[in-house]
Amino acid sequence: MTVAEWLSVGALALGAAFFFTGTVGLLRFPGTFARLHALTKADNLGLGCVALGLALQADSAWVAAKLALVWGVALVAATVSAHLIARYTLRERGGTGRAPP
Amino acid sequence: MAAGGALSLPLAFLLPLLTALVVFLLGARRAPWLPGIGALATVAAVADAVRHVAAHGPQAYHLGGWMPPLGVELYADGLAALMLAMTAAVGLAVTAYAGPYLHDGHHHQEAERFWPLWLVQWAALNGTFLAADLFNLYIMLELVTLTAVPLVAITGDRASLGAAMRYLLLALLASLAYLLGVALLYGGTGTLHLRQVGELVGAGGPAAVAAALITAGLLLKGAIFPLHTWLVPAHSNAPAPASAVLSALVVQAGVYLVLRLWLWTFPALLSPAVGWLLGGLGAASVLYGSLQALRQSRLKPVIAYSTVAQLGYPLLLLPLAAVPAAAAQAWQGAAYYIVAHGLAKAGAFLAAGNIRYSLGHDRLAGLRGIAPELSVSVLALGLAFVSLMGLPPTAGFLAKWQLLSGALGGGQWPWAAVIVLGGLLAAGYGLRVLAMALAAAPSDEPVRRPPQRLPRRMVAVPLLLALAVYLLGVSAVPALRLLEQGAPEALG
Amino acid sequence: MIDRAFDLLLIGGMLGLAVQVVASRALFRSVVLFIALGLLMAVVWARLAAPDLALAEAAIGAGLTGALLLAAYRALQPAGEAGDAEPAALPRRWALVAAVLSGALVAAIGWAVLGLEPPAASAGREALARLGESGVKSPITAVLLSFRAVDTLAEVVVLFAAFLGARVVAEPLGRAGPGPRPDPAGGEPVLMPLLLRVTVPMGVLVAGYLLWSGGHQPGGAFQAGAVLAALGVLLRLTGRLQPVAETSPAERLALVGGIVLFSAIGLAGAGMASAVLAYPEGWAYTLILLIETGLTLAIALPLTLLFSGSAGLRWRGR
Amino acid sequence: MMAAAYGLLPLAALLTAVATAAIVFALGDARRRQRTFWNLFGAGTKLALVLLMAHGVLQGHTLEVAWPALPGATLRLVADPLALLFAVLSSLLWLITTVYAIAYLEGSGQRARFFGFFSLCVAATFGVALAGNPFTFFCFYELLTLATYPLVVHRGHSAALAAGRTYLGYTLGGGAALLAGTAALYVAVGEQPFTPGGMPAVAEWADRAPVAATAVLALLLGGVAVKAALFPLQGWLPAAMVAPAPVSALLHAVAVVKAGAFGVVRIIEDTYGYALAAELHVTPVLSALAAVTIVYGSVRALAQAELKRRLAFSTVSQVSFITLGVAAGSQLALIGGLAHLVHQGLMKITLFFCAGNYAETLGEHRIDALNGAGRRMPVTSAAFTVAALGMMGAPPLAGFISKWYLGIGALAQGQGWVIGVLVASTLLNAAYFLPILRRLWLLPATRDWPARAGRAEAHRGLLDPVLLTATAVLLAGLLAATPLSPLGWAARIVEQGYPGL
Amino acid sequence: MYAVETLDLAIALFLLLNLLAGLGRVHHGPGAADRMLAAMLFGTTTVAVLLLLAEATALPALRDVALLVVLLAAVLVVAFTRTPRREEER
Amino acid sequence: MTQAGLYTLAASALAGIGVYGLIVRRHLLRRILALNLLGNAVFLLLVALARRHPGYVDPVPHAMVLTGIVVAVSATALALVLARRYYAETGLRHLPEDEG
Repeated sequence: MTVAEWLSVGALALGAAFFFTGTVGLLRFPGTFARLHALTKADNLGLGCVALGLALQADSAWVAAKLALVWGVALVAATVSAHLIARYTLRERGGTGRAPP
Repeated sequence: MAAGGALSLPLAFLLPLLTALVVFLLGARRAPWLPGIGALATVAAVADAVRHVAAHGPQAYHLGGWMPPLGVELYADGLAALMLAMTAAVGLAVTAYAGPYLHDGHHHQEAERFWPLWLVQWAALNGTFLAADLFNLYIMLELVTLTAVPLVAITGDRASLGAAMRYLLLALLASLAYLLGVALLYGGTGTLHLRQVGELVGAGGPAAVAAALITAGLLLKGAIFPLHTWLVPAHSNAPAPASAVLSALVVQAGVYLVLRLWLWTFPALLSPAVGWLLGGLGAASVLYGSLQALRQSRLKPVIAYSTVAQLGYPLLLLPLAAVPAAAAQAWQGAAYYIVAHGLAKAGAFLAAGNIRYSLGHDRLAGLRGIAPELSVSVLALGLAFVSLMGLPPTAGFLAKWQLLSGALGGGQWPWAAVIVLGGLLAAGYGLRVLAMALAAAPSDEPVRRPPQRLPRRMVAVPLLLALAVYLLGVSAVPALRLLEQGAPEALG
Repeated sequence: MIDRAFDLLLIGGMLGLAVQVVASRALFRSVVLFIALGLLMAVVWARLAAPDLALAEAAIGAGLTGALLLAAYRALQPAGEAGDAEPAALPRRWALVAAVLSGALVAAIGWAVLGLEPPAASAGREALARLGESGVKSPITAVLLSFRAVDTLAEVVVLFAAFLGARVVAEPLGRAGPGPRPDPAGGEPVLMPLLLRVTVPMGVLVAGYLLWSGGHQPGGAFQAGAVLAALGVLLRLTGRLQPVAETSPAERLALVGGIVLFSAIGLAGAGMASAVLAYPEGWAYTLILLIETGLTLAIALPLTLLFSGSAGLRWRGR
Repeated sequence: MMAAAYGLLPLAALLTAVATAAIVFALGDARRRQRTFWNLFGAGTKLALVLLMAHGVLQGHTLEVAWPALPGATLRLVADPLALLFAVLSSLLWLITTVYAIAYLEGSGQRARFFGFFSLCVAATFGVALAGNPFTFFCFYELLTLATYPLVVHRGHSAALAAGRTYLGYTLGGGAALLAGTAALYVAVGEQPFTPGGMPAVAEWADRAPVAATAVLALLLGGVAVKAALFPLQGWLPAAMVAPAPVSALLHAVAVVKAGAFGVVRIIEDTYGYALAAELHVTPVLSALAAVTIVYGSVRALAQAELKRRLAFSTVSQVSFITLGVAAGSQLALIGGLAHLVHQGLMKITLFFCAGNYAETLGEHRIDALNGAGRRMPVTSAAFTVAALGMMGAPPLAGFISKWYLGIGALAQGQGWVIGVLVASTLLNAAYFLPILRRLWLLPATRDWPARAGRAEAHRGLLDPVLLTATAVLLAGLLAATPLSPLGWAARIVEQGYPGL
Repeated sequence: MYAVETLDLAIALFLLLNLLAGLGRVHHGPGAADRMLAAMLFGTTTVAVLLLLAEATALPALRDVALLVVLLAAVLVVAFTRTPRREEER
Repeated sequence: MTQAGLYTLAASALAGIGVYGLIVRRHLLRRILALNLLGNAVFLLLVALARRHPGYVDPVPHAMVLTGIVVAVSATALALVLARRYYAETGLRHLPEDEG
């Protein structure tokens, strides 16, 4: 196996580990905000690693670019989603309705 | 790559569809004449298709020039041509009737909504009768359902919304059951073409499961006992033109497909036991529907239950089709039944619509001493009911005669008994209505609400429909000769 | 080995989710689980070598249906209503009957599919063999827009009919659709514009890409239309698009223009080519692309309007 | 050319009545004069056409129209002498009844509906008469049921509706039996025209399957027996008395019961043939039923206090003479039965018109209120007397002629008991008619009838029809020996058609 | 390359397991937000699975699917948070 | 068992779950969900059957399912709109005959 392939395997394994962490966090952490934290960060890192690993296997730059794009969009989506859910939860608990700082 | 067949076949689907689209584009208020033009064009296309079938035998049109199994075939044999023609007659009538009904100042919004829905439905019905492709039929059926449900709910009152909801859920279930069966058939034969599937499918277990699923779905759409529960609230709460198309066309399309599929696609599975089962359901529909119709206190539910009853008759063909001495006549009777019922039922619902429109209610007890202004509508109602009773000189009678002769000829007297009994029960509920209309007003009645004036066209249309039933009652020979085109050999 | 394990896990997850959707006591849980099931179905399609379906499922199953279900759930679960107001479940013995019935259905279908021999010839095989005659390179696009074009035409009409039907039964404008925005005083979340700035142009690009790629690889009008519709939903939810009671002429044109175009080209086939819905020699690819463009709008707009619960939408930027 | 024109006559006559109905419906209630014109014009034209047909038949033309309704089932109208006997009767009495009804219903509501269905009813009767095969017969037979229903419930009150329900219950039930029988017959032997002496194919079939053939015959007879009011299916007839007098006249004399009796003739003589029916042991049952009905009807009539109800039970009794004549199985009896078809019609219509006149002019429905009415309404009462005596069988009136033929015909067959029935019937007839005559002429008036509009008698429109029919009763008896009298025509039918009896 | 593809699939399998485990949160809640959160996990993980499958089964179009899922995942969250809130969503 | 066989069985099980849900559950939204489950089962069956052929994947069922998905979302959307209106007019979340 080539170096790239080794790197790819490593990245994928790391990604899987991140995902695992995120899931454990989601299941074990107390409180919505804690779970939110754990999940969004870990999962998106995981996705990033997986994308990186796959990009290393890719035959063309086009595929790699697409993987990068997927990750990029995922980051934006996750950021906004986490934000929205946090706001929602705050308000649900009788907060001010304002976004957390 | 040749289309073969008459161009009027695809036109019968495309013309009403295009009309619907253009009506929507322009708005019904801006082009009130457009639905009429579209209806006439559709009728012309159907007439041409019928002419082709009568003159040159069954017509197969290969859309896109692709032969089955690759492409979708439109196929018009005598049966399909008959259905198209009946639909055209009812369609034209409903289009003519709905104009004044909807554009009288009360129903502006309904008019905007009714026209595209109804014209799309017409296209879908024509598509249902023409499609020789199991999956295309699925889409056509869905199209019929999704246009029929809003027509039920168009008045927006509680009863009609509930009826529409129930109808939609059951119709979707029915479609999925049908599609499940189609999936199995395609998995076993690699084709979706009706007759090709019939040649390849055999009588094995998978075919039986597929046939059962498909039939269950279609019986639900065709409101056959005990899957009829949705029909009466849906059909009796819809506005008159909608009730007419729902009862005369939409449910009949389900029954038509039951016959079409069992005779063309699953003949190998049509064992006596299966025939008896399906015929038994038909018979149960006839008896149950009629008995329920006898118990209603409002006019529209009477007519709706009569639909349940009338839909049962064509199914009696299935046990008779396997009896050589009975098959040919029963086949003619069953097909003619659908035509006769379609025209008579549309006439009855439109006439009932006039009564309701004018009096503001349709309680049977309130029909006593009905105003002379309504006498033509009452006459039309009466004439239509005579056909539903199967009495001469109507198309309903000729259909009944053929079906009865078939049953007797095959020595199948239980079915004959059902036919005779069903006729008597129909006479019972029909005359219950007519007696009310002939009765004098009770003397202690307070001053009656003056009936709302009926537009002339609304008076004429139901009468014309009813008279058409009598025209077809004088001779069924042309229609039955058309029916011979492409009839299954066993029934020829 | 891993393949098998993956499939079994996927199937197990899918069925488990489905059971939960039915069995879950809280309706909201059912809805969320159903949305999750949609995502899982996308993976199922991927496993079954059906990327076209995975695309459609991702766009429609996960995106649109989810949004529709959530909005409907909220509308049927009014504020301030305590507890779960669902009607009581069926008595136990009826549930048992239902279970027996469903079990019988499962057994019947299972028995039927196991007895089903793959046919020697099939429409699909012929479609693949004659792909060259269709004018496009993607077999599914060839089936959808050439071999069985009438299905596609009818199906877009189904969508149009659903829109017409929704117009008949929809609630009045103020109450239909996803409802008023929650809390005007709180303003919009600060990150929302960012989301829109990324998602909307990206979505349009992706839709265009899917539309274009339909000719030779998975993608096409459905998927493109569904993506646009999802964007429409997003814009409607964030107030960029406001519901209105009238369908504008432009909207009318978008709703039916694609169908009219499709029908017209189809009819022209009777004169210019061999049959209705046939394309003239050499024009197939161009015409298919043209039709698909029209259909993309004819799919996107009614879906958005169905979600919005309104007859039309107006742009009201920010 | 001429022959072709003759061929279209049956259709033309049928359409005349249908067109009259359509025009009357279309005119609506308000246009009285136009309606009267069209009514009379239609009835007159139809009578003229029917007489022309009779002329054509005498000339030896074949008058036949046929068009296929279904493969294997033809709508066929044939003017044979038997058909014309009934057709002439119905057309003539239609004209007269129309005149009477116009006067009778003066001022009442829903007249367009009444006269429309009235015309339709006659069209159906005409179709029953000219039906050339069982299918056609059935079609018009059912049409008759439908067309008469609105007439029965014409008054629209709840008693009328109840009577209408009874009427339909019986007749549609009978129709169902007839339908089943006719369809079974077609299935067994295919389509056969009515053939004097019986259809050969039916004979062959009965050889092969006697049980089935008997069952079908029973169904067919059961179907027509309802309208013929044969015991025990007579219940509807007295109930239908709630209808206006012209309708009663129509039901009893012209259309409904006659269609039933005529059906018995067609089925026994022209479908199975007497010989076969006898072989299947059906005719004895039929004669027994007819005899029972004759006696039963008369006995019940005795007990009725209301004039129209008494007449109704009298009809039950009298119509069965036709059935008896058919079932007896001799030429003479058949001649008597067929002649009675006409004679009973003339007599009974006269009686009902008279009853209508009493009701209309004096307001009396009960027999015991008619004391002295003869002096007050001499013309009506004279007509009533003639018809009543005819019913009893007093020579030389019409009733005597038919009963005479029946009696000697039965004797010729060795069925002496028929004489007993005839005698019993005559005695009973006398017992329920003579008291009426006594009240009319001999007893002093017990009531003080106010003179309406200064008139003592019923007015012209009600009186002329009565005079006409009463005269016809007289003439039918006096001129019985001439070839064109009802008896002469019946004899011609039997001699030409049933030489084998 | 066989080995790499198998590895991709193995990782996809592992992620699938993760994903199904996360469903526990949908089940337990307790809040509506927690349920949505779990659904989000579902989304991200599905994307990763799809990307892996694209490589493992040589179906490049699955990457487009993944792109669609990430693009539209936000729509659901917005649909969830931007419609009127109800009291009871357990 | 082949992969396709596995998925066809899964499809039948899914269909059973859908039908069970449709019968047992009465809330309109749940019924609509159940119908969608049933729809997914049918689609899955079609696609799994398309995969049985040696050497090729049948594109026709794929096209059918693609069409079916659009039809299903149309029907679902209409059903949801109708259910909302029905609820708004009657206050019921189930059909009247399912009461008690």
